[in-house]
Amino acid sequence: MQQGVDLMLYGMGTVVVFLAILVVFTTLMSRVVQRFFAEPDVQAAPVRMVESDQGRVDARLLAVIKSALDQHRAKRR
Amino acid sequence: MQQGVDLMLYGMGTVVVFLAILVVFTTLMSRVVQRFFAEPDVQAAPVRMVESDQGRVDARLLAVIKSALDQHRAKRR
Amino acid sequence: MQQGVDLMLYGMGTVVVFLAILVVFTTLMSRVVQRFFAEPDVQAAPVRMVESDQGRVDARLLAVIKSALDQHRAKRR
Amino acid sequence: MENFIRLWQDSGIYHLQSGQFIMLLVGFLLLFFAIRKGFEPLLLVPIGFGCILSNVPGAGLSFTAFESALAFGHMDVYQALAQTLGAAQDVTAAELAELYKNASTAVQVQAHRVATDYGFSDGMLYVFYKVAIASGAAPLIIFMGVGAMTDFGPLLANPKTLFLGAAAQFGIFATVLGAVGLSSMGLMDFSIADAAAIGIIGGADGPTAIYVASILAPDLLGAIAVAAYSYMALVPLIQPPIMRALTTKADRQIKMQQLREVSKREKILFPLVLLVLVALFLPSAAALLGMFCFGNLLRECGVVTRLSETAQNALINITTIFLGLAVGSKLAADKFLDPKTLGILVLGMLAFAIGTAMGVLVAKFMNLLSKNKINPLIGSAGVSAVPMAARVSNKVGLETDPHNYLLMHAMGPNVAGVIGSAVAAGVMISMVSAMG
Amino acid sequence: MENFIRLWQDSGIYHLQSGQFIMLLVGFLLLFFAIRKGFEPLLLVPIGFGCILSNVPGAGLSFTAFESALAFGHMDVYQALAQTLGAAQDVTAAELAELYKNASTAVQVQAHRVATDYGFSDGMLYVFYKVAIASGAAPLIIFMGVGAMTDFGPLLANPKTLFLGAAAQFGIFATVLGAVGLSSMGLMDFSIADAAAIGIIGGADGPTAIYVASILAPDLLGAIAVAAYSYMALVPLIQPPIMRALTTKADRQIKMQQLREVSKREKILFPLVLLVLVALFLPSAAALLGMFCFGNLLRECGVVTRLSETAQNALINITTIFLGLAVGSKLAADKFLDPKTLGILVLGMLAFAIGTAMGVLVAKFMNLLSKNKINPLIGSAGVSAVPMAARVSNKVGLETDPHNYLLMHAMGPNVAGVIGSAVAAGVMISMVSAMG
Amino acid sequence: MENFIRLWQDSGIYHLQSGQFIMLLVGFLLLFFAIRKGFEPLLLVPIGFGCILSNVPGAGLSFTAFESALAFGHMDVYQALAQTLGAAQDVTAAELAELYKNASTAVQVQAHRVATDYGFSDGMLYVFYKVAIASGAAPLIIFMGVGAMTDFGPLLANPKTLFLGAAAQFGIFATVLGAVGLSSMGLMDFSIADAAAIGIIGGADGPTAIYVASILAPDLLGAIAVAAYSYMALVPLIQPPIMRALTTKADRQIKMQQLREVSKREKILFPLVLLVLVALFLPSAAALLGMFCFGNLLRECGVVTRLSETAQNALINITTIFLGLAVGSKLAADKFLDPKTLGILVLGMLAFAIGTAMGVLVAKFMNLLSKNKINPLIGSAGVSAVPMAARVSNKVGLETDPHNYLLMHAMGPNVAGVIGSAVAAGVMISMVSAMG
Ligand code: NA
Ligand code: NA
Ligand code: NA
Repeated sequence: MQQGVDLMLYGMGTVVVFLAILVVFTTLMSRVVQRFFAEPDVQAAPVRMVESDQGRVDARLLAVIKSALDQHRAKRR
Repeated sequence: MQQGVDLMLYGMGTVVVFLAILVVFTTLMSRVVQRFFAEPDVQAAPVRMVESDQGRVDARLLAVIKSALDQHRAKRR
Repeated sequence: MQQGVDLMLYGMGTVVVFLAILVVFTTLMSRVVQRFFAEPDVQAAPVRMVESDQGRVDARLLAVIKSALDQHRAKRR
Repeated sequence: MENFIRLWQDSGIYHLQSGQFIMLLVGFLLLFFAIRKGFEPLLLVPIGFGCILSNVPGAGLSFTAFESALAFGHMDVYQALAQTLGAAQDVTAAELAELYKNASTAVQVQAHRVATDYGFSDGMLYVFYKVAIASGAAPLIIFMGVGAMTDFGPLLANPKTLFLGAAAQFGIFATVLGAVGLSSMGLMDFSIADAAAIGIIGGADGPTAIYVASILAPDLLGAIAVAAYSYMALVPLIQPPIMRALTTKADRQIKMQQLREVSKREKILFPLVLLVLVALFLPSAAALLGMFCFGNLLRECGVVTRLSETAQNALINITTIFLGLAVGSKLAADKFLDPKTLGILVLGMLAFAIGTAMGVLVAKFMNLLSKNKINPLIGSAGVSAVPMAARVSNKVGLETDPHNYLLMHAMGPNVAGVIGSAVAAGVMISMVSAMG
Repeated sequence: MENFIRLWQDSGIYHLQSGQFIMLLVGFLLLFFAIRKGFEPLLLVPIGFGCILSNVPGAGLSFTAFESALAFGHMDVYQALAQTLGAAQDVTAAELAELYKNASTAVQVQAHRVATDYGFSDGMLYVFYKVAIASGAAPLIIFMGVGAMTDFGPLLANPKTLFLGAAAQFGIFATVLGAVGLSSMGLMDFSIADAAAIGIIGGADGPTAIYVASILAPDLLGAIAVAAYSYMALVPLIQPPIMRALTTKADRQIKMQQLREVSKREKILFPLVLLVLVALFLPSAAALLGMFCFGNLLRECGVVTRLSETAQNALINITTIFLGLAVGSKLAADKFLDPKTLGILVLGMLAFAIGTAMGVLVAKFMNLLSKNKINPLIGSAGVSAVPMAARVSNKVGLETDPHNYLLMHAMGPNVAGVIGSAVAAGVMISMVSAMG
Repeated sequence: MENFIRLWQDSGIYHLQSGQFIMLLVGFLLLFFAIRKGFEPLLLVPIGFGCILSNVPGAGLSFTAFESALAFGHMDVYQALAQTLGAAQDVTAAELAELYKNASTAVQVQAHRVATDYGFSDGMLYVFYKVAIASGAAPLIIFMGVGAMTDFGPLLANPKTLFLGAAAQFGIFATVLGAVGLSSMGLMDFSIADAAAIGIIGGADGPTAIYVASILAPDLLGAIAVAAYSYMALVPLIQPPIMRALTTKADRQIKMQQLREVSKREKILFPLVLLVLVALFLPSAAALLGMFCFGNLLRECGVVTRLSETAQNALINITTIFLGLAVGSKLAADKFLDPKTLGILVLGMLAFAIGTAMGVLVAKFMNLLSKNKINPLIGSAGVSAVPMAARVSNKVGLETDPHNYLLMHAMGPNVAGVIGSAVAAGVMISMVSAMG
């Protein structure tokens, strides 16, 4: 019984403490990234956003069909 | 030699008897399903039949191309 | 030290000799194939060449889309 | 004629015992729930089928070579085994099994070889169990795949929700205490290791439960895995009443701030931060959480798409097939049809309920301290059971306010719960091993 | 200079024996048939390549560490092995091999370790063999994949065709009798286990044949697998003359009723019905048919699509690659170039022919009893060889009546034949083990 | 309180040693280069992550059960191991490790079982290492996949470029000599086996390097694999200065004849021709080149598309994941933080440089003898590092003449280099084993 109580106290304690530390470090990491390493992501973002841009779907559709064709050819080889 | 004859008689016998039992139980199962549990499948069937319906190919073609595009985007991520 | 020299001499020697033999046999094989077993490939070639022919892309596109649809249906099964 | 008798004696009906018959029914029941009711079918179809296969009378598919020798062997192999295990010549199967269990690894290997010499071999399901589960590999590989499927974005946007993932693990430890309590009252006979393995059902995470059970209580693995997956499927029935009982209408109407967008770099760094903390503070969870972080890094780093896709598809699917069948091999009648199983089922349900309640209550408590209010309905998602529990939070939320979508908010505690139960698993393995 | 001599002595030509040379040719012949003629290329390309690799002189890729020590070792390792195996110090390799074969598992393991201590290790192909075939895993996994690819619809629409699948297995048992007969006449030297493994070639099902051979006659596995896959590829040549000879034009013109549509539920329940019957009556076939039913259930149950697709693709392909190479490892010259192989090839052909004939004849016989006439051409599909034999039925049917499509009708007996030969495999493994 | 102490003693910080701390940094550095700089991420992400996991203090993920017993065991297990290994009762861990290393396989197995009896088990990464690398399987399977991805067309169109693939292997052997030289000068302590394994870094082919190192110098495997993949990623930095230094502008402007089209049949026959030559002249390379040819035949034969695709995708990806993690298990501090590692890094760089130079020089030399001029820039591609080195040739060529595309021409020596280093691997394994 004592073992069960021990397991509960120290076990639950570890879980809470560990996740608390994780909250701290995660928050810290996010702040550091947002403050000091944010730019390239901002630059990268638009490029990635374009992928969902309707305006370029035609070009992308072509690319998709081309890749499908390539794959198909590769399979027929 | 005796062993070979044994193997043939009892072996072939088992195969025939086992498959005969299987015929009986399969037939029984089919009847039970068709008689007592048939309806939901009837409802489900038309939905599935539509898949081979030429009339809806256009909608499906769109879906296929959409899924191809999605996949492609996912890969570009 | 002697072992190192041995390894270098005999090792490098083997690599060169082996690849030289491979050059000879590969060249020989290519010649034999080109001279004596060339026709079916010649016949096959145009068929394959057509694959990169722009003129037939439409037909092939249809085939690709058809196969995509088939696959899609198979998955929905 | 002799051959007919042999065929008959080889037939399943001749060997069928009532226990196996019941287990065959259990197997079909699992298949029914999985296929007809959609209960975690990816696992319960293989587990149910494995259950049936391992209870085919006379086939011994889940037996080791040694167990097969005991079950189907004659006088000669018994005598040889008796000599190996140092028993009298008129030993019974039960005595041999007992001696084997207490023998050193070296003697067990010898006994296995004797059985092999007499033509017995490991059954198919036992081979799957040995390779997939006893080695620890399958749950870890599946955990890697889960990592590769997990998006930590919602968690990173609101790290506080990690506390909800911690709170819900209280179900685990309360259940451990319950199991130990039942034993100390003489109602059950669970060791501390058994209790820990049962508690982990409350972690609501299949691979974690199987991993812990395979280390701490292999004999209970079948029942624990079945309970874990069944209750995960039953989350939409178990959780809502508890959630409604512990919250007011005002609680349930709380609208949460929209989550900020999380940058790619944060997503790449998160599994590494977690990994470092595990390395420094919790090495006993390094295998589980390490593979989880590895899978997540494969997903987020963006340069190994082919590995990430394989981890999410071919690899996890292959592993799931064998893991499921292997779990089934632990559903042999003599292991499952035991009062302990009933205890496991009851305690497992309790663990889910307590975890759910604690998640909701801690969310309410956090609202007392912070001005960024949390809708306490997302607290229940902290048990994990990804993504079912998050969907339940969303659904219960919509009942009160049809415009209050909680799904993304609930994904934070939901994935936090996966981390939480893996941490709990590490602590328990470490502490129980030391207690042993 | 010494090094040159060593390089030369290490070269393949120095070691090349006539047997290996012939086997290299056999390997290339298999590749030629597979690639150029399209003979079951999925299996025969890996098998043929494995055959070549295992006969690379001086490489010992299919040797165990012990066999490598015998083949390439010097005095020192011979003496150490002699001590382990209890032989005189001037023992020959052949004597050591014989002693090893008759030694207990424990002593064999010791001998293996001695070889390891002297720097010898298991060859690559032997490792593949041990993992894929000796464990029984690969044929079972492939059988699961086959199950996941099999549509029992045509069989369920016309369950009577199961009898055709039973009838065609007569080829198996007739061949067993033939093999035993040849031995009792002193023409060959097949044990009853060998005979059973050879007979299973007539089952026209690759994984079943490999599974049975790996249990009953591992030494003959190479020849049996090659015969099974070759004859499956030759079905379009072997069957039509027999089918034409045993049917009248009127027989071949019989039009069969269109098959009814089979509901999803029947398809889900069929593998379970089969599983129950196997569990009750035929536990010795539980591994093979269990995995087959499991694969089919994954396919039909509709809730585990990702597992079903993996079983049909990544998993079966990976397994096929290693199974093929591993079969090749049993095509070493000393095992394949034996009069027995000739016997196996002749008997295997006979098994196919008898199975075909019996399928056709029983179909005609069933027409005497029933008013729903069966076109006897579909009887030949009962040998299995899915889907080749069904296509042959269709083609021969179209010769007589260009509007009589038998393909779907022939798929019934075709898949029934898979069940039939798995049942036969189970019976034979069970009976032969008891006879042993 | 006792439990707090235990938790603290179980924590990673308590166990952290400076060596492990450095290795954790090395792991993160590898991840940084792989993810941020794109250095061979498919391998270096898993290797880097494996490095971190294997250096988690107190977790012992890369330990065998025996090593775990030494690291974490108490008096009782030490005494039991001392008895097994024949040592005094007051033996130290280091002495036990030394005794174990020199013991026979049989005694090592016994010691392993003793550790198991005391509750220790093999760490996860060690299991991956044993299954993936120690068995030899993973590098061979990856080599098969590489074969299935390789197009020999450019090589077949211009077989002379095989000589460039041979020439560039001089880097391997020069490095072997260098390593032996350093040792004979007393600066390093490399055995001849170590030297050979280090030299193979110059082969610029990951699976070949890992395969050779796993056989000849398992302790150096981690450093060798890291060096091989890092330098392969650094090819665009290492090669161009050497290429420019050794060629005149006129050399670099040479335009090569357009490559003829190669027929399907030649492509099918090439792996078979190579296989025959390996079988006859170089059986020690049969495993590596055999699997490579097998993969290429799957690709080219056109009748087993599904196997070829699986070899190029699911199978190679799965294997890569485990190979990478397993390599990481050899990056434990005590093995990697050794002066030898520095020697390996320096010598490996040298090997790349010498190989590059030799490829360029031999290309120039061939131009003296033949009238079909070769642009010497493609000589550097002979080191392999497919396809990076070929791209470098192309890029440096375009610097001088923006219309001179060398990519396809450079693919010939590029794939020739793969064959060349596999041949070198075979020779060295064979010769070093005999020298041993
Ligand atoms: Na959890
Ligand atoms: Na059959
Ligand atoms: Na190379």
